[in-house]
Amino acid sequence: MTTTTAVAAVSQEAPQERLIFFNQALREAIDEEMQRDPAVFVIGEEVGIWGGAYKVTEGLLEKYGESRIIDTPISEALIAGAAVGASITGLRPIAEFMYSDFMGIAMDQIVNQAAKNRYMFGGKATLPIVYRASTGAGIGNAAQHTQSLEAWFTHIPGLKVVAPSTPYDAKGLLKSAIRDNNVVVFLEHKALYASRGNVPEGDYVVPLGVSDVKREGTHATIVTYARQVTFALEAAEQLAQEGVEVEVIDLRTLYPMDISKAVASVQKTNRALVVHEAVQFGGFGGEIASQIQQQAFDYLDAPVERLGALHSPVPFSEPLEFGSFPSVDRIVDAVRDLIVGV
Amino acid sequence: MTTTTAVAAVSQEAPQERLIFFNQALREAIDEEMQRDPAVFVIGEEVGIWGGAYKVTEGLLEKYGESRIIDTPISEALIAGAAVGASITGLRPIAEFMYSDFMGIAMDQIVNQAAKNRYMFGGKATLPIVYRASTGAGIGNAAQHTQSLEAWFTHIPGLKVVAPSTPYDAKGLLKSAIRDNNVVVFLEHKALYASRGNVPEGDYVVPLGVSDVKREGTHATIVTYARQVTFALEAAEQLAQEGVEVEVIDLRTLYPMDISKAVASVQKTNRALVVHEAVQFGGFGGEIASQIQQQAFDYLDAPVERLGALHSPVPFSEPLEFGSFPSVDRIVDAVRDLIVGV
Amino acid sequence: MAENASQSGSQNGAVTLSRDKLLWIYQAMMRIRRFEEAAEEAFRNARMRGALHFYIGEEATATGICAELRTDDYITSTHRGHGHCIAKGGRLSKMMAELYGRATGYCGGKGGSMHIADLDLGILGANGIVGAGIPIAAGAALGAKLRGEDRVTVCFFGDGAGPTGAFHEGVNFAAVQSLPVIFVCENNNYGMATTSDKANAGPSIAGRGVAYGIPGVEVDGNDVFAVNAVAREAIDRARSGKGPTLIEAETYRFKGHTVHDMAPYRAKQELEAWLKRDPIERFKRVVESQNLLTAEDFDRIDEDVVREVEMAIEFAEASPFPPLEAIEQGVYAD
Amino acid sequence: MAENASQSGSQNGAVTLSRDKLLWIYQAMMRIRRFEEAAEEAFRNARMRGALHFYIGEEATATGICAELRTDDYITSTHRGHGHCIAKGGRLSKMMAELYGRATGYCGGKGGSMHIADLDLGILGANGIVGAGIPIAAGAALGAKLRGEDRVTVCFFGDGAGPTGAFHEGVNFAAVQSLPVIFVCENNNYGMATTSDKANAGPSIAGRGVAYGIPGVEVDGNDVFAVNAVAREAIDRARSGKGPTLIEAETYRFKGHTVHDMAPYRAKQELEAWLKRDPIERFKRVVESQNLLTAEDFDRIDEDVVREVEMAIEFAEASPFPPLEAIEQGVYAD
Ligand SMILES: Cc1ncc(C[n+]2csc(CCOP(=O)(O)OP(=O)(O)O)c2C)c(N)n1
Ligand SMILES: Cc1ncc(C[n+]2csc(CCOP(=O)(O)OP(=O)(O)O)c2C)c(N)n1
Ligand SMILES: [Mg+2]
Ligand SMILES: [Mg+2]
Repeated sequence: MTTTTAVAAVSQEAPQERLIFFNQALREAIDEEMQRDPAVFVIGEEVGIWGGAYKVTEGLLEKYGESRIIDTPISEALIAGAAVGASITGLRPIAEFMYSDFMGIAMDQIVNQAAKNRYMFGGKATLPIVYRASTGAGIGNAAQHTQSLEAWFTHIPGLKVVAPSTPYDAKGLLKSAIRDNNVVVFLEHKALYASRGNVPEGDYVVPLGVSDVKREGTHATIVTYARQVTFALEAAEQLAQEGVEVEVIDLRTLYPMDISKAVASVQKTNRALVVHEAVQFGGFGGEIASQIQQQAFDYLDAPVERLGALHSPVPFSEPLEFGSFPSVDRIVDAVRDLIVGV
Repeated sequence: MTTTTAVAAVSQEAPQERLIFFNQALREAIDEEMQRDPAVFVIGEEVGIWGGAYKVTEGLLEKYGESRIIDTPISEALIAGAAVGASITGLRPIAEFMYSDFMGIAMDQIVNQAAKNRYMFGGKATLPIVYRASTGAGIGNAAQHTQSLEAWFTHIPGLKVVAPSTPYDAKGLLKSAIRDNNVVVFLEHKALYASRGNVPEGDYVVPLGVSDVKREGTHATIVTYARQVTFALEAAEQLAQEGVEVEVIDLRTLYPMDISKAVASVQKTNRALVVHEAVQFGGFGGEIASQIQQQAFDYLDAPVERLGALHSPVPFSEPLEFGSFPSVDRIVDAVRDLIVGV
Repeated sequence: MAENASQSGSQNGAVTLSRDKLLWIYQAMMRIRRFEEAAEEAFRNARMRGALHFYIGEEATATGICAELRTDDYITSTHRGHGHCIAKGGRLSKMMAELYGRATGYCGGKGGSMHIADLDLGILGANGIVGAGIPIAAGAALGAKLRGEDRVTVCFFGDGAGPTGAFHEGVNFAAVQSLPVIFVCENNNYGMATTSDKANAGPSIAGRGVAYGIPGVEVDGNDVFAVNAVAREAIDRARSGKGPTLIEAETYRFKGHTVHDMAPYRAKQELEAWLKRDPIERFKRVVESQNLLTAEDFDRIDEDVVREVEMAIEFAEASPFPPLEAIEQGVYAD
Repeated sequence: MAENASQSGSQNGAVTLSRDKLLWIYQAMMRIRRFEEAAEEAFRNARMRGALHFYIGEEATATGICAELRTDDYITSTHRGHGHCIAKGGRLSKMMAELYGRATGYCGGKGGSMHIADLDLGILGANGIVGAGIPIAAGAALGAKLRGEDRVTVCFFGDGAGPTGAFHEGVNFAAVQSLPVIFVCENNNYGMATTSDKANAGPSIAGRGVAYGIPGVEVDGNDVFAVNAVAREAIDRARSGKGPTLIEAETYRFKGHTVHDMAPYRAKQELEAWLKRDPIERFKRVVESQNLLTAEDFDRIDEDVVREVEMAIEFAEASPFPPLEAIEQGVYAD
């Protein structure tokens, strides 16, 4: 598993092994950036004493006080809109939505205000906002707390969209997002919060808009992001035992999207499978697959295949929930089909 | 220009020529369905005396009174949610959003409530709602009144999505939508309201989920919907003068999507261009293109190309606005490139 | 400003409810309590999963209100919805099976605790989105009005929903249209860790009635008689076409926000003070002191309820999970 | 309930504003009027396009308030935003060029009438979404508070925004956090054809202040002195850290909702009655009767304004459209 591009931004010394949780990595990013820049502050529901629904902001209230860790009422449109007003006047809000599902309440502020103000005002306003939200299924939260709605955001000019898969990327990408002078929608898969990975202490960034080869391979390319990266890597591991070597590309940033590594990979493997947890129909995979077939048409030995969730809201019942979105097994099967298929 | 599938549902006699406007056609659909079924009612902002922002409901207040033509305050979440409550208890609301851009305020109610209630409640609830909204650019309304956001809705299981291109289809599809027992998002391009077409008097339906070959051709296939159908047909007319015969497929319904005619067409023409007014990146075109390359892979002589709006909010200034989304000229160029390209 | 109805209950006066209604009230409150205790145990024993929000401690509110509703009246409920559902007549077995994610549950296992609905009983659904039930309730009430029916809709929501845009849009519209809906804010003093006064500006939620030109009534939500009296008036008002009422019932959740929450953010003494106001104990004290129900009545109901809850657990555990084919079923109607 | 401030204006008392401020007020009101008259003419002559919402008739509100603001104070505006922008110091030439969609406009032609902003003047933007400026204003005020600055934010919105969820979420939060923001509802009696009372439940919008625990003040929005007095108090309050005020200014748009609307839904007599309350005429009557400004003062300003507006039109018409390359520029910052 390589993180070549990310390493570029880090010191060249051999990194010390330091395993921390994904949510700790995010907390470090916020903490370090708040220390670095007094304009950075956190606003959201239960980000204070509670420490955020997934404990990302735990302990920050004690450190930074109520003026920089702002608990709001349950008012998602307010959260999004207050970030607009605060950012356009010079601050750098990190606004947390407990669940990305709740962003439905805030879509006007995110899409019609935050994303468009700069442009509508002739390119003069600067809105350095990070909208963080937990996403995804897998812990029995049912249909209103489990969606993967990245496709809503990737479609909106003026937004950047980030979806990390590892604690290392999470910290580095969040720092980039906080320093970015644009509106960044930062999507954190809730099943990843408790995953652990090696994360350097102190400052480093993973640049936005740079995808990452998480595993090299020659027979097929999986293009994916967020939690499905971990599933794809497990699937690749299994397939390797059958002699099938899969290359796994982690997009990391969905907008701006760096499709170059995926295209280069497909030029080598001639086969591509696009995987995401979101519902397949109308999902972001359509953009990825379309770009790959467009840019690597002459190299493809089979159509670009997509694997996403079935066409339903996320069901509560455990077997149904796990049956609804791509699993390691289903990825393995899809790769086998892709290779045999043509 | 054929409307084969639609005709199936109409009487077999030669239709009388009756040219009416697109918004009149919609009004007839609502009027006839309200007469047919007392459970049908209209709710929205300024749907009464004002007659709806684009006069679709003009005259209906006089006919049906305030109990069935309900003017609401400016409360889009309420409009969407009231439709949920009214439909789940047995009524058939037609809820109007003046501009689909405002649906950002109502996304929670549309997506988390309307679309999911039936499923979450175990398939028992029935929510026969039509959410109508004007969409699209072209009349100087600027970035917050001109978006094409169909991609948000096509991605949500539980919703059906319709986007007519002609007055005939508008009336027939809206009647189908009103009679459908599901939540239908019905998107009306505002530049079409004043377009005219032949529309039969009285009852007929155009079924949801059936695409339509709007022009036959042999050299390339354009797959599109809504206003861009008219542009594609103009482009096809121009190209015909160069001897290039383009087949134009109008999807009409985006979910459920009938891709069969597009695939059959590409099997004949070997080249496909997907066109929509929405921003290209992350747009619904990704789904269409992905399905075509998947289902017609062996027939393609060139990658499936997409043409959508540039990556920006819709600008106000006339030349910029018209430069931002696909025009007849740009479609013509894209078809030429597609044919020469490979 | 807001009328204070905490005196209209029983403490200072004789209870005038029928024996049947008293038995019903006690049974409903005990059902809620025991149902949730059993669910908690099942959860702690890893026999179910997901997010559970317990209504324990707040039983008097749903019970006092639903005691005045007809089967064909509607309610909308919340993430903390077990109590509303049970008080409106929900079947414990189907509820428990739903919490277990089984095919026999109210939602065939697809909804879980936060999405229980029983349209035949007028339960239009629990809701995972805070505040979202308010516009829906307005819509249900609008529907009843359009059809000329005299059904009413009761909309339950928490103090945490007070600041939502959905609250304002829903209540304003209901007031403008004079809809037959009763808005019941269960002010249990907390959102998650956020206290109600840090979330809601102004002196009270009931006090907002003035802004909408509708009655706003505060009531002791742990006094089932007080709640019942306030409910009766509001329901009569709605049923007779006089429009909505906004009720604020002050109460307290004895448990944490979810089954995962040990509520470290609140003072032990605060909880203890509220435990002394346990709505079930208070009910018992009143009816016993007025010789309306006896220890035998309580014992019989207690036993019934225990058995019913045991059977619900057995039913749930004996039920199959839904088959994988179910995943894409029930998304669309024909 | 809501304090009524319509008596705190000038009618019954001597105007105490300085001559400079009076000249400024007259000039601002005339600028708004003439700017829009010229824009309407240009529109009717098909020299511009889009949606224009005229502020004519409502000049006293923006003017009376902005007269008390510093350049570094913020305002958020609405679809009917020309008046706010001009009163806060917006340059007519850049505004007009924007209406014409030219490269020299405030937004380089990308925004048009509904999206004019001048961040250097604290104009945080007109807004095409009714109510959306309210959370944004709360955010700007929050920012000022966090930075320890004494800037205030004035949030303009119409009566039509009263029912929006954004209103409630924004005002509630501002009240909870005691933010330095002044909410100014311009109640011109109409949304589009919908009258304010059909949209807003309750006796008044100012009356909602009680619900949020903040002052709610009604004022005659066509009396610039009354507006000014109310504004001064609210701004002082905000600037000194005492939190928000909700002002409701009653006024009337002399024109239709947009340039396309002939307002068939309102009675002729209604318009005529309001025309008699023309804020500019009223201002003139007061200052003339108190010998504060003279006919010469008015004439000089009238001429200046006419010339300024002519120059704005000339500037706009002489300006180029933005190049097509501009379409994808300015979406993202570096
Ligand atoms: C719109 C929305 N925002 C946030 C949440 C997360 N959340 C779930 S319950 C809750 C607190 C709700 O408090 P209250 O309404 O008082 O109900 P209670 O839990 O006290 O019964 C929060 C913040 C949510 N479910 N929906
Ligand atoms: C959220 C939203 N809903 C609907 C509209 C359409 N619309 C534009 S202005 C308007 C009426 C606004 O009335 P008011 O707030 O009183 O402002 P006024 O036009 O009277 O100044 C409406 C309904 C909108 N722009 N935004
Ligand atoms: Mg609560
Ligand atoms: Mg108005």
